Amino acid sequence: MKVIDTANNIAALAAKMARPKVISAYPITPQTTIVEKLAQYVESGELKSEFIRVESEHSAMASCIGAEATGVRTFTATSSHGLLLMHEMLHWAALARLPIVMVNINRAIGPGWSIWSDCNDSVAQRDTGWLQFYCSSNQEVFDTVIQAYRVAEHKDVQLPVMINYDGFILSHTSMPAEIPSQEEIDSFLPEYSPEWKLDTDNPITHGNIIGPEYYMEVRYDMHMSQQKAKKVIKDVDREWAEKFGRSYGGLIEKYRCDDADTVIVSYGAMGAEAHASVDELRKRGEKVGLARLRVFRPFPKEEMKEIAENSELIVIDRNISPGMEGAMATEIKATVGTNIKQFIAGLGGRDVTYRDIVRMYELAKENKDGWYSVEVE
Amino acid sequence: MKVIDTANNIAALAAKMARPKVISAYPITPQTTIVEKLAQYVESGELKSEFIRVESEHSAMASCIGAEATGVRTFTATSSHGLLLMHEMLHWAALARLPIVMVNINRAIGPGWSIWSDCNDSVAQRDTGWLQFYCSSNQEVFDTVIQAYRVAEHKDVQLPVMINYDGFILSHTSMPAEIPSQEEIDSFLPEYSPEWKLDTDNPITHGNIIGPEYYMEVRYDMHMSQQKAKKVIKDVDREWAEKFGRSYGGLIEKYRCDDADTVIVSYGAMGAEAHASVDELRKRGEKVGLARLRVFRPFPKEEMKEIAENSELIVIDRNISPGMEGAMATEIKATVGTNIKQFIAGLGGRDVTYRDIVRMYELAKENKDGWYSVEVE
Amino acid sequence: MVAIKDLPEEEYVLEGNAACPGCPITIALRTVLKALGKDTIMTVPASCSAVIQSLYPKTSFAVPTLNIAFEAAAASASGIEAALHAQGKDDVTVLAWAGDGGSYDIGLQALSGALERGTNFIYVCYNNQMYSNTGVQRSGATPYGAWTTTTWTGKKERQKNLAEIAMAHNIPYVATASIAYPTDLYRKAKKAKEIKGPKYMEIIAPCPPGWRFDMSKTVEMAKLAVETGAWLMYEFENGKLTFNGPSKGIVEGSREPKPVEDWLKMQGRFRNLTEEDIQKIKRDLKEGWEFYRKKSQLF
Amino acid sequence: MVAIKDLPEEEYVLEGNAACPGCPITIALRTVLKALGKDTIMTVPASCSAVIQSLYPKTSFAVPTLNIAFEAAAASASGIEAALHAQGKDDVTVLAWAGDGGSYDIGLQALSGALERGTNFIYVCYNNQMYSNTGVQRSGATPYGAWTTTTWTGKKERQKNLAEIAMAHNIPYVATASIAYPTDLYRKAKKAKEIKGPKYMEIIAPCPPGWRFDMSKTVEMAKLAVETGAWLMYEFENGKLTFNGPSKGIVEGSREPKPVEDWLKMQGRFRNLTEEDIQKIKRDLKEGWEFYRKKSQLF
Amino acid sequence: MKTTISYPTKEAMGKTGSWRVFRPVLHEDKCIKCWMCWVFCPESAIRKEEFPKIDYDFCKGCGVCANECPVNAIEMRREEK
Amino acid sequence: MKTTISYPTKEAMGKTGSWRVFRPVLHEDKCIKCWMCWVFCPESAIRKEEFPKIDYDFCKGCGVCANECPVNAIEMRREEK
Amino acid sequence: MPLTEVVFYGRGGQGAVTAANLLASAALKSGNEGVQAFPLFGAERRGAPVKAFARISDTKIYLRSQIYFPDIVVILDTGIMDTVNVTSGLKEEGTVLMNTPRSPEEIDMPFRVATVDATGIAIENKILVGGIPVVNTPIIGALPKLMDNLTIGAVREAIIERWGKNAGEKNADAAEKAYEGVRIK
Amino acid sequence: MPLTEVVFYGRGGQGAVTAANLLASAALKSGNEGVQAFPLFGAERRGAPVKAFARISDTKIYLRSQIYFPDIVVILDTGIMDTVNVTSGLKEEGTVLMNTPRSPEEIDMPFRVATVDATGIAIENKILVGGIPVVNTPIIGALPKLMDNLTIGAVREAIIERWGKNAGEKNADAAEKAYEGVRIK
Ligand SMILES: Cc1ncc(C[n+]2csc(CCOP(=O)(O)OP(=O)(O)O)c2C)c(N)n1
Ligand SMILES: Cc1ncc(C[n+]2csc(CCOP(=O)(O)OP(=O)(O)O)c2C)c(N)n1
Ligand code: SF4
Ligand code: SF4
Ligand code: SF4
Ligand code: SF4
Ligand code: SF4
Ligand code: SF4
Ligand SMILES: [Mg+2]
Ligand SMILES: [Mg+2]
Repeated sequence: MKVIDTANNIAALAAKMARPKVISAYPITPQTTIVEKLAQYVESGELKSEFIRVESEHSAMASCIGAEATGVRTFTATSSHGLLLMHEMLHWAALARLPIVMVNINRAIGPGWSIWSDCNDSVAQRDTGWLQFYCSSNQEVFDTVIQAYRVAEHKDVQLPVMINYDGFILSHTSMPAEIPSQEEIDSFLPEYSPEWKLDTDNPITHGNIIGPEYYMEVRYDMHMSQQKAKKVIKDVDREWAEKFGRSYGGLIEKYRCDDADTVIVSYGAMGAEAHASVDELRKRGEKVGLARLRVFRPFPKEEMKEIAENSELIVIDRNISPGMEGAMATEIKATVGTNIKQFIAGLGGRDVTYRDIVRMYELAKENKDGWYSVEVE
Repeated sequence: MKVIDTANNIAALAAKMARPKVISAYPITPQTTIVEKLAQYVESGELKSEFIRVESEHSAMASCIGAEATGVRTFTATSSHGLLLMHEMLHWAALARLPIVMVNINRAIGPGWSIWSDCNDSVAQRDTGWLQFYCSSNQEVFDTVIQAYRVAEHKDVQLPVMINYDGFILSHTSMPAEIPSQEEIDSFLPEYSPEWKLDTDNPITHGNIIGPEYYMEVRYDMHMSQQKAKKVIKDVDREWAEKFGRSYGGLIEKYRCDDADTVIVSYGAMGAEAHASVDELRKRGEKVGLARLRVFRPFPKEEMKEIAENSELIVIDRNISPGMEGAMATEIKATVGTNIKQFIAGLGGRDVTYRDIVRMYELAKENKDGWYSVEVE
Repeated sequence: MVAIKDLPEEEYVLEGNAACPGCPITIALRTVLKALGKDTIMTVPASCSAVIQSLYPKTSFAVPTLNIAFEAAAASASGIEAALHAQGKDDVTVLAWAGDGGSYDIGLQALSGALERGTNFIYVCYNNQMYSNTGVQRSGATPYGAWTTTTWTGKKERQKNLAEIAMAHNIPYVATASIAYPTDLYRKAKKAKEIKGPKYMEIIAPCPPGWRFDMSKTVEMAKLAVETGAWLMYEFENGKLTFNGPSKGIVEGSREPKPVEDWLKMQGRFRNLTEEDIQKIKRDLKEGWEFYRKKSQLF
Repeated sequence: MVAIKDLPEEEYVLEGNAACPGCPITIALRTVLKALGKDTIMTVPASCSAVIQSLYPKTSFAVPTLNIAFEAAAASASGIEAALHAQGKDDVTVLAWAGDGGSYDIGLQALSGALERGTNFIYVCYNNQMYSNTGVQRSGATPYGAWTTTTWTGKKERQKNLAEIAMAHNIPYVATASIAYPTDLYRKAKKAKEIKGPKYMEIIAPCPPGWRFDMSKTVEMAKLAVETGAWLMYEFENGKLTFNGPSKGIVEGSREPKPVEDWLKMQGRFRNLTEEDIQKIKRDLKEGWEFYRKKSQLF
Repeated sequence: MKTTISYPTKEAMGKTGSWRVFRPVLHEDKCIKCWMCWVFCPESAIRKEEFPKIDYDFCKGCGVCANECPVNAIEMRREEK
Repeated sequence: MKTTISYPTKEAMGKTGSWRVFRPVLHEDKCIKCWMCWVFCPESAIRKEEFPKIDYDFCKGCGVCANECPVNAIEMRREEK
Repeated sequence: MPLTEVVFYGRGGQGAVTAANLLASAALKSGNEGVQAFPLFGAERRGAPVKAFARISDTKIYLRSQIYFPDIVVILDTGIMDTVNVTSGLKEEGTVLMNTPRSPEEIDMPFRVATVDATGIAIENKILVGGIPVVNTPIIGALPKLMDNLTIGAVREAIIERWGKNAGEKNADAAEKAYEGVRIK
Repeated sequence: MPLTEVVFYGRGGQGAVTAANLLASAALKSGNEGVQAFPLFGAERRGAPVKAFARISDTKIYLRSQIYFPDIVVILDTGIMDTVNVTSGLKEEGTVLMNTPRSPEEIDMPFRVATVDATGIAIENKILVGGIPVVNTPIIGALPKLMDNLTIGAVREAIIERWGKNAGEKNADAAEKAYEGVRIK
């Protein structure tokens, strides 16, 4: 079925179709419409699920942890300050190996209050152990929410997943999306069968004190599961493509990269917008491609290396690690070497048009990079 | 005056001598003794300061923000989960450009509960805009707390500073430290004169909504101030050396690097322990040096590059960004290229001896690296 | 009690701000700041009150104002107060100005902590009974039966009683007020200013878009809330509870309150109440008056 | 009331755990779990109760237990309850077991939220009146005058009254108890198990190293707290307040409480109280009894 | 050093009078100067002069003043644009 | 998949009886079987057999049982090691 | 027309965002593969100026940025023209559609101008909220006359889908009336 | 002796950590530039085994790791030897100092063994907490006899610095008694 709706409404629809047993979320602009929609699904009986009306995001994540640990699938959504307030519980969920799925609407951090898009919120969670996806269309939002459960709950992964997309730019923009039937979703995403749970027939204790003799192995296992998730994500993407005819290239979606001598690397809404820039530049005869980072955790080292083998990279970040640089640029350089061009653009909702991206390409060719429209230009 | 005491007691003493007007902190192992000591200083009248007994770390940072914004010097200390709970307020303090000084005792993150050292707590705050120091002796803890105020409050910086050191390994270890007189400290660290404050004679509003037209410039200014902080840190270190005879090399402390063909890069307690490893290896005729990363934010790119010019690097991290690698290793590679060896060691308080570091060196020479004692060996 | 015409003319909420037409917050804040005056430092968490200020680099508030994270108003106030005290500026009033979401829910802990540790400040919760800034979601203060975008079929729980919780903290002053009684509100804010220690005030603030009524009825709605006994105005001073205005008679049983239906039916959010719901609301209200009648007799 | 000898023999707190000798927590938890039985899921925030469990990969608790962040006990309980409900397992009791720090201070907000939204669980705060796990720092529950490592000269504020705050939430059941009265505690836990909705219980738990008394006196200290009226045992059921054991007589005025000095002087933490402090404590206690006498008569 | 410091400004959101759909018009003859309109105006758009003086540059036209005027001295008229 | 799942175990901290400085010794002749010692033992180290049976492998020697015994049937003796 | 970009100007409460959404929905039903609608976000206040965008294309749309050079500008409330330059960026060959009883000839603009009395139609058809006429459905009805890639049938469908049978029909009728009544210079 | 490494074994409440700290402090006063003392951390429970470490060197100490191969092992409570292998890692030429009334000859260990009746001395000198003898100060008094880089005068000083005049003198006297009474095999 083809629908046209905002990414938020489509995320809510996807969440509904994934049949979580417990939903717990707290409102924050620009995520609110997801929560509202899900509340409506539950109250109308369309979705059989417990909806916990928590008093903060910290409690939203804590209650997801409690519920998931009791053996059921859960869902939550947040943004920006809400995500930051969850920070401790994000670490907790990941180390507890609970495959919670969360949508985060990227929004800049205050003060001053900004409700507009940038990715500092989620990028600042890169060390928490969560898998991170970045979407660039409403269709992808739908597909990724469903896929995320398959990935998170996979026995080789068992880690929570955060699905990110740009506030307003996607969250409040209506676009068409093809929605499979509930039966199709059910057959793609079977019922959740947890690896561990609180169960009165098997009275385990989770999370008590762990000494230096054991701790490091637990962390190592978590890291290795992130590494294994790469294959799982690719497999799930492939299976999705087989069933529904849509693939996002697994970890990185490539566009006109095959013969490209320069590849623009970006993500989220900018990763979509750049299509138009590539087309424009190709028209001018430039051999440019686009690599859209769909997955930031686990970081796709191997794929990035492959791309860098034949092309120069221009990385466009919508975040800044103050005192360092854009986080994607850092991690890409740590993977493929320091010889790339890197831009920071679009912070706090500053609009980035395909013309801007074309301009960044031109600047890069003039051997310039940096903060676009602030420092350069 | 020479004293012998734990790093925590020495940090408390340094904080006292910096004369903060407001202290607000919440207890958490292994930070507690700092808070206790400061409470005692205040109650005994030795320190004229307001001590706010908050109900959480979130409120500790929020009240420091309130106090600092009202124009006074503040101090706080925390660790691990306390630091994580502050996460949102860390971003806030930095964007509000408040030169708060905080001590963080590095402790692993749960679940399971671990009270032992690793640096995942502070490393996960690398994107918040705080300056980050890592200390490796009690003397350095004292010196850095005082210096931190000078750096944070410098008009080119105006950013909060986090001073990190290993839980128990330093926090509860007694070591000697030379303590200057209060007069000497006062002359080094003059009274705080804020760049902005809440003042009924000048009724500004701080932090209201900021649109896409302005936000990015505010972020840029913050990033540039981090960059400028590099010089300020080096200047302050130099001035300290002139006055008190102790220098930590500014951003990076080097040991036997001059003729080294291999340099071990580490930080914190491991950065001290590695001295013994270098001596041991030198005895064997290996040309090894040590670069101890004293400052992680701003990231010392230029200094790191210089070191890498003449030497191969072996980076030993006490943290893991799951799905990626050790954070210091990432950032170093993003700076000097991918051709380094990188180890992860000591998570969750696993002891790292100078023999272990020697062994890592040997492994690196066999072209191996990874999770020390988990994956390799 | 000061007469309306004698209220100070100083305005600390400036014209040309970002409030919706008919906003109750600006009405409340204008009056409170008239009482507290220029030597006030305000801290404001995320809420409509943060939006009303307008956009950087301009502000519509004319007293020094710190915006702070949603859950941190009271904690930041403790910091401001400590800093003022450390500087010997004990004549400045610290005002935390927060919505019900920031007070009943996400900011409750910071509030309770500040009350317990004795911060010398005034905490005002303007209560519009929902998260209005994010588009009308349920809060702990949302009354039973009210539609919000997270309670489509009406809230199933009764509201929390935050003033009662504040009183349980044994602080020197707790007061409730209504924007429809500005001289009462003014008097209470003035009194709070004079008392040392933590003061908690709560003001009912009907929000036209959130409650779904015509924007010209804001004050009328706040008045009806009191006249129907849906909102009680009182003061709790050092353990002594006194009711003000119409609430006095309602609680004492000497005044017949207007039927609460008058109030409910004017609001779109209560459109789907059943007769049963209305009866339940009436019972709950009666129970509340009875509770306070007893309580005020004793303490 | 069940006799001591008839209490179930099942033990859910196993031998060889990490509690200090003479720990009040294990005494309390043993009794509560005897009442709740095997079909209980427990959530425990950071506290001595987390340490007592001993180290991974072993545990000394024999009911399923989720350890959770310091401030998150009640929120995680809401999640556990929702998951159980979604699975149709409505016969499992959800127990949040938290210290006073995790309840009065950092966990208060989550607790209040769970009470307001009607989570069907039992929240037990064992109150040792300080952060004992981190080495005796002040909490909101620390009484006036007590030494802790953050109140060297004695705490300057009175303790928060969390049970009173819980009652202000209008929940079906609030009870206070003492480890020295195990059958009373058992009965209350049993009753809480049968009631649907949020239940709040608080147990006084004297801690030898924290309060500075000999480890053999744990129970004696908990008994004296009741006999001197420093701790009151009561139940609040659907708005009705009843006092139990010696507290009944003390509140009603029919029983002369033991002098509170008897209790204070046994504790090292009160060593530095002045005569004035003691008089203040006595006045405050009297005031409290008086308050509750009136309250229990009316409600 | 840049942080979000804002300065008190009238018309921070511009002349909000342009938002108005209905315009309050005072009938001085009816006015008893009770100043209810002044105290309740959410916009601080009424000034205490001899009579209440509505500042149309900022009045958003909510109608609270008209609704609260005890003698109906304020009339709400549809704004003509 | 590794996370910190622990299993209920007696002697999770080992035989905590070794912590003991004083040893509770029961005088059966005095015991009236009120089971106070049993209900109050913080260590679950007293079992309800014919008489209270102290498990010295785990008893930490706190002395609560002796203190609470209404007839002083339990004596605390200094542990000899 | 591979890509048509439309900007809507209105006031908070008038439904400019809904208008953009309706257009996108109708365009999808008219067979366009790429459609998109979104607001320029800020806190929407009743009466304050608002802006919304729509894109229509026969191929998938990758653009996510705002529209700076629209093909069509739709003005729901001419009052905002006092403070906002509504034709800023409008392409030379672009169109302005205005809600006004005036004729396009009366409007002095160097663009193709179309007018429709959407307010009048709303009042006539009794589509009012809180006594205030809702102009978004009528004005959308005028658009198929100005665009090749949009049919009035699809507009009807989109409206009825959104508001359901009863309210939908009423609104759709208003749209149709506008379709008939729009005047183009 | 460039670096002396000492491990203390005791029980929670006996003050093993304090003993390590005292040693470090006294060593500093004895003219050593590098000194260090720290516990093996866990939650310390009264009666449960505890371990603490001290390092003494004539140059600055950079080591931050635990001590695995001590030069000296100090046993405050012989009871723990049932469950803990106290001489694990002790260097061949290492020393064991034990709190016991027994003579070193009675102790069968392939190391240099020294004994002192610290408990007896504590009782004798009335250094008791809650009726339990505190053995850390007396046992530290024995150490100067076993180490070149430590003087009994410095031990006295360190003790008095820590506990102040009154309690300090009492404890220092106990240390001195141990200094005199220690027996070495
Ligand atoms: C941590 C966090 N969570 C959520 C939000 C989003 N948020 C901002 S204001 C608000 C609601 C405020 O409600 P209330 O306190 O009642 O004030 P009102 O908007 O009604 O004035 C919410 C949910 C936020 N800013 N920060
Ligand atoms: C966010 C956070 N802050 C601080 C701590 C440290 N901490 C752990 S337990 C504890 C005190 C617990 O006190 P209480 O709840 O009274 O339990 P008790 O230790 O007395 O049993 C503290 C401060 C923590 N684990 N997490
Ligand atoms: S939504 Fe309500 S409370 Fe918020 S600004 Fe508008 S009228 Fe005021
Ligand atoms: S410190 Fe007190 S409460 Fe904590 S385990 Fe020891 S005795 Fe129990
Ligand atoms: S409310 Fe009416 S009568 Fe009173 S001053 Fe205003 S216009 Fe005049
Ligand atoms: S209509 Fe509203 S804004 Fe205008 S003057 Fe009257 S009360 Fe003020
Ligand atoms: S001494 Fe303590 S631990 Fe031992 S049996 Fe008696 S009560 Fe139990
Ligand atoms: S408490 Fe004393 S009398 Fe009672 S059972 Fe135990 S030993 Fe026997
Ligand atoms: Mg509100
Ligand atoms: Mg406690």
